[in-house]
Amino acid sequence: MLTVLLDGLAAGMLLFVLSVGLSVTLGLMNFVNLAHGAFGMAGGYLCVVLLNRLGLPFLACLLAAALCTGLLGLALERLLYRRLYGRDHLEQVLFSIGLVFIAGAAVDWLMGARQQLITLPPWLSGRVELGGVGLGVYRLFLIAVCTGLLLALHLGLVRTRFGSRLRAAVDDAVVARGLGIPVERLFAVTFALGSGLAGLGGALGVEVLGLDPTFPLKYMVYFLIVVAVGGANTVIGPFLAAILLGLVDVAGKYYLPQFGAFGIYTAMVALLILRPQGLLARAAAR
Amino acid sequence: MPEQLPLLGQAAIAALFVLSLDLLVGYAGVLTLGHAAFFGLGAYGAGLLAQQGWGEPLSGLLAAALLAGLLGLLTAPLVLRGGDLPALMVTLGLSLMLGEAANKLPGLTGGADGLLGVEIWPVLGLFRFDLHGRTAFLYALAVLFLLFLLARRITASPFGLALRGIRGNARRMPALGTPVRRRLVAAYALSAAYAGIAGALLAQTTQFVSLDALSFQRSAEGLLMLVLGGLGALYGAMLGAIVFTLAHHLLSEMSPLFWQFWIGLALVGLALAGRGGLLGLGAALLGRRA
Amino acid sequence: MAEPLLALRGVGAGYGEAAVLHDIALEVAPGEAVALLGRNGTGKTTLLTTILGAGPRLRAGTIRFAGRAIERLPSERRAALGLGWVPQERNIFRSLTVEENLTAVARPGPWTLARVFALFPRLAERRRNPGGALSGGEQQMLAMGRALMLNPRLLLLDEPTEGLAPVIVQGLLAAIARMVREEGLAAILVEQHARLALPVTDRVVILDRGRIVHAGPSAALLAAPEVAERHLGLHHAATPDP
Amino acid sequence: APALAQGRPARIGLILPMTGPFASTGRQVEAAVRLYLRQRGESFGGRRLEILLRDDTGTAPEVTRRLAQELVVRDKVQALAGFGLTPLAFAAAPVATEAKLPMVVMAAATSAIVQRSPFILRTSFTLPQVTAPIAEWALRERVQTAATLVADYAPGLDAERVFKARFTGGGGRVPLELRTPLRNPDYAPFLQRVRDAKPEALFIFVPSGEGAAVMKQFAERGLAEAGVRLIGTGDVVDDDLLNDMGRPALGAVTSHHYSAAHDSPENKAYVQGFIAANPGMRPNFMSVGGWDGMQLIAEALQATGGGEGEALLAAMKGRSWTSPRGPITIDAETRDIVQDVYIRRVEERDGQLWNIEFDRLPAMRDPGT
Amino acid sequence: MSALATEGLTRDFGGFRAVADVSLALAEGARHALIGPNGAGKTTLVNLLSGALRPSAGRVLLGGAEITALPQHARVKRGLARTFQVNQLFPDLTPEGAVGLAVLERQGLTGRWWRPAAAHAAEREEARALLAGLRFSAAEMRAPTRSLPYGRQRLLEIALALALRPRVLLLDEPAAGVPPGESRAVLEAVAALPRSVTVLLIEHDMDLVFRFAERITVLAQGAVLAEGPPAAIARDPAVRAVYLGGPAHG
Ligand SMILES: Nc1ncnc2c1ncn2[C@@H]1O[C@H](COP(=O)(O)OP(=O)(O)OP(=O)(O)O)[C@@H](O)[C@H]1O
Ligand SMILES: Nc1ncnc2c1ncn2[C@@H]1O[C@H](COP(=O)(O)OP(=O)(O)OP(=O)(O)O)[C@@H](O)[C@H]1O
Ligand SMILES: [Mg+2]
Ligand SMILES: [Mg+2]
Repeated sequence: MLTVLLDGLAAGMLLFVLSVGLSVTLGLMNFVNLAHGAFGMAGGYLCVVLLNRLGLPFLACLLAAALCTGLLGLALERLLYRRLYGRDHLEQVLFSIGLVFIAGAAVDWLMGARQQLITLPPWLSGRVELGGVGLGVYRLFLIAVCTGLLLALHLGLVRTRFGSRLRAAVDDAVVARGLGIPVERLFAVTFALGSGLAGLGGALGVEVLGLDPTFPLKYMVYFLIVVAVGGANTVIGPFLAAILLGLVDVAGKYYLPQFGAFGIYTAMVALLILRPQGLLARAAAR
Repeated sequence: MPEQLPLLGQAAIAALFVLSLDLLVGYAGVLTLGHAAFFGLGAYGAGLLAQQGWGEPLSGLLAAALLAGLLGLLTAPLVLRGGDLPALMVTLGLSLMLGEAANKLPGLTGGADGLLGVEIWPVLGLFRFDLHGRTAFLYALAVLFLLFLLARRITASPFGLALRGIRGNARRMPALGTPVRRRLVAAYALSAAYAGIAGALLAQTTQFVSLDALSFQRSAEGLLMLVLGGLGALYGAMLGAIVFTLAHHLLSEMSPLFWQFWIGLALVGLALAGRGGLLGLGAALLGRRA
Repeated sequence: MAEPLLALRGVGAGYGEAAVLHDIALEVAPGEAVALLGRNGTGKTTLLTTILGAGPRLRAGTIRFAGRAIERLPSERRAALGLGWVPQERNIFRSLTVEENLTAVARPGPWTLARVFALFPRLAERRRNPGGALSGGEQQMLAMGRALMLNPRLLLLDEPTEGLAPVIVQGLLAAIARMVREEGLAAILVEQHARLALPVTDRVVILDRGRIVHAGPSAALLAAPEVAERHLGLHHAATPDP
Repeated sequence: APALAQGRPARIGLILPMTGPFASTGRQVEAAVRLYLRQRGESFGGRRLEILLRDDTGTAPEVTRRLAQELVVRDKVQALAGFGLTPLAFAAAPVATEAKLPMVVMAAATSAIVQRSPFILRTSFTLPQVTAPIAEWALRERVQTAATLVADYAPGLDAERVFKARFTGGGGRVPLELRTPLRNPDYAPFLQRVRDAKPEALFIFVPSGEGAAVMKQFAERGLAEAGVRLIGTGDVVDDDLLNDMGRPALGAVTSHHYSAAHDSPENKAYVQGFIAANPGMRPNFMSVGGWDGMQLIAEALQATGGGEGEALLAAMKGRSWTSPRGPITIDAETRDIVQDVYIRRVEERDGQLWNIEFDRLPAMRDPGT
Repeated sequence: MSALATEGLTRDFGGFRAVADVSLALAEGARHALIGPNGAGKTTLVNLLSGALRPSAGRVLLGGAEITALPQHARVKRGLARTFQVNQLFPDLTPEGAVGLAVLERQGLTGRWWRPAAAHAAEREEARALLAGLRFSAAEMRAPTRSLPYGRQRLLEIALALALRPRVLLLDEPAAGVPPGESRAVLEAVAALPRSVTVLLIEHDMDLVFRFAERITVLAQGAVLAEGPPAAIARDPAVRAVYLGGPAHG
């Protein structure tokens, strides 16, 4: 019972780490960046190469993955993304799906279509017994990283003047600029942050999810679920959503394995029907 | 060209599917990522009918349309509750659930193996489905053409105008006396029925149905083709479907491993270049020349 | 004479292919308030957004502000130089609370949150309300307060009294007059009601179909209602209330 | 009209998943096909073999069917080959029947495929064929309870059914049967169930590529310490990925028809050639399906002097040869493959992980359903 | 019998009471004005009357029949129309198209699938005539709404409501953003509607209010502060203090 709970928690945390970058770009910047997974994939492959080929320590690989994808995001934002701000959401979909295709093919060409696997350092592998409940060390590590990220983002991004300036820029870019908010710089920094987080999530996810060129498409649905259920303009919402979905998924698989993936889908649909604007949104005025 | 008939037949089916999406997304302004649910339901409906011994194609289409339209009616209230993102995700969730259900009912659907033993009778009792895909192509084309005419008629009607109004400003419409929800439900069911027919066409022309008919990829690809072609003009939908299908085919034949790269490049380029997809781009080019 | 705070020369602007403004020349000195009047659709809003660089395309002419040519600067840089803007449609940031709307754009200077709340007590009462859920008049107050939080040297006010209760209008206009007189703030005030705008401004400019058709002291126009009538149309007399 | 056909190239339409989730299957098969032509020459029975490669993306049956139609109608191929997944093979079967062309299934492994058309032959394997031996091995090892964990799609269900039938038929008990969704596979909760049920062994079938995730969770959950032995079909310990799985894979016992470590001169040459031509890849069980498929086509062409259609098909039936995997036969009756199946254990040799074969069940047929 | 009446109408937003126990009655054919400080709850009240919001408590009666539970569109069908304080227009439609849509809707035709909208010539003609009456030029009628100046858009807002030929018309600050000359003309047109039409006007321009209204209700902090004929309201010290300020109007 407790194990299922902890496993669900860890699954949720992983889901959160993978999706939090998207809740920055989609939830805060209102850009439907379906290429989120492509940045995650970039982070994952970077981590694999640095770890397996160059033998860098795992933590350094994580950091490098986050930094490099952040820079990659910045470059792409300056070159391409910024031309699509304020456009129709569907055009953003067209654009970012195009990027996913390009990224998938490019990675395939560079690294091949096979699964990439990593071997964790000894201090992160194996399991510990906590009061009779066994839990993988890596899962505990995920829980820790995730909690840290959540606090940092909530206090450093959403609840600050940076956050309100960003939301102002998203609400009405023209007026925000007219009132002296440097919208372009704000967006560039935020986008880089979102991509960096994606990269970090991708790198952290390799161990559990594996990695191949279909990664961005394979998990796209999950990223979207978390952000949609969590709601915009917050990271706490997506966090709760991720945890909730993780718990439902794990418990469903444990107790009702014959129902397969129904659990998580049903949970998503039910939550969205009850709270279309996200978990934390006040009930819409009616 | 006759060697390309199977491809063209599938392009016509894709065009019909995207047309159905255009009715919903382009005219009514309801976003969906789960339209494959209706496509797949239509496909399984027509497939099962044939498998159970009734292989008459036209009645199969009708049955598929009714089935899918009914599902549309039933699920519309769930989809129309929130904004864009919830609609996207609820439709997605519902279609995934349907896909999972089909997977879990191998007795009925054949599960992951697909539905076998679909035998379709000749169209109008005259034209057998042949290896060259001629009948399949002409049949799909004729259905597409008729349904296109119907869609054009509907979108030009007061109902179509009301949909444009809802898309333009959904808050104003009730203040004009429009039962917004009822109109949207009707549009949703109509679009669902169209998608069901497209699915049935696929089942009948390939004489096989698999879980892929219900897949997220199909929904997403349909949406992609729609945006590629241009929303809200019906022509754009068909153009997008045909261009995408052909480009996909040509590229993947030339480069079976890396065709996605080129498709991706084209999508990115198009998104950067133009507003309104191929149709908008074409209009802009023509306008500049004129 | 010292250089004016704002100087437009030969400015033409429009949207896409369409030209809206033609050959505008306009100067505003520090501490001067200018009323900008004109019929619907003559380009008042376009003139303000052209100065700010927020929307229309500049087709000709130069704009100098605070001693710099600004026509090539992005609008956030122009704002940073000391332009404060109340957009005609208010454009409150919907997902920000009242207080966040104010602090998000704040720059250091005499105008602080406390002072804005003192000017508009209603805003203080609703400070945690989301901007999108305010009444029309409250949004107007917030737009005004937001512009003041930039601590600008020149205020661009696009119909700032629209939708405000009469007491508030009186208070606001008095406050604008006070700021201009006592704090050396300059302002361009777009108004539908000449009788409201003229008493609190030094000079008046009337636009018609994108051109300046009248410019002069406000007091003079106030005294010559027939001139206003000619440019602004019937029933638009600048006569004060009975 | 063999006389007419003489001299014209013999075209083979090779339909494989080259992109998408099953791309690695396609890559392995294609690599083996190309290797075959490089090592054995390109002309057989007086005709040059030409490969027309098509990508079916691994998911869309109608695409597969259309590609097959086009290859037949437009490109006038002499045989269809490839086919990574069962539903895709099903969708193409009627095309082969109608066109009267041999269809060589090189990868898909559901039993029923060969029954879908009298023109289908298989050079890969069937899941029941490789599943039955591990069930029997487990019984011989005196394992009394075994849980099953299979991916929830046709091959997985095949594996589950056969394992259970054999294992319980031999006196074993299957206290827990788990099916994991094909998408979204987080194996932790399933393995936790297994741990709580404490069987003596866990039988696993998941698509190749997923194996690593299972292995890792198996180790992390401490199932081995809890006394659960990992057994399964060879898909779980795909040779191509085995090295990267690392220590968790050590000791896993599986049954399969091919191991890259198979000890024979044919296989040595094959593995060497394969690795040389495809750096970073190791040939796996999918690849031999491609290799032997080419062998089948080439030999039949040779035997018929460049024949076509039903003649070619007739020459394919009943053919036997020594493959890198060992001796194999294409049964004349069922057109399915008859081959030796090996029991192997993951061991470390020269710093690399291999599936070392230690037991053999000769000439296994598909045990059927 | 009142054309439109409320009983104890109340609406809360979270802990905030925007409309508090308002009972109001508009006589048939009334020219009634609703004034009050910003945030007094006037727009909220209109939202409650028109059905855009549900009340927390209280009832709404139209021509004596209770409509509290009716959805917005059904109230329109019973003859209750409104305009919006913040424009709610169709940016991509032309004024002609938008007003035409309203006319079609009034006649209950927007459920029809078959006959093209363009073939409904009478409706189109009616739309043109209505716009021409509001001094729209032919070119303005055919330009996309988004490209019109704000003042014109305000007029279109009213045109959409007039096209519904309502029995009760709720106008939420129709003159805001329209120059005095034109707004006066518009309100004269509204005042000249047949006496079978009841009008409730919300406006901050006291010139217009005192020219138009025969009766005025003052709302403050969600509750009715005063009600009476214009002259009485203009003299009411409480109203002067919270709302009118300055010298007396009227
Ligand atoms: N975004 C736009 N695109 C195209 N044309 C526009 C746009 N905005 C305004 N215009 C046109 O520019 C002209 C001037 O409009 P502007 O809004 O500046 O007038 P205004 O004097 O502020 O009018 P009002 O008193 O109604 O606010 C009008 O003819 C209008 O149609
Ligand atoms: N959805 C909402 N959530 C929270 N508060 C709201 C909401 N809608 C309105 N309010 C509050 O209710 C009060 C009344 O608003 P309302 O729009 O009715 O005022 P009003 O009388 O029309 O004012 P104005 O003259 O400024 O238009 C305001 O203080 C506003 O902030
Ligand atoms: Mg204006
Ligand atoms: Mg109001």
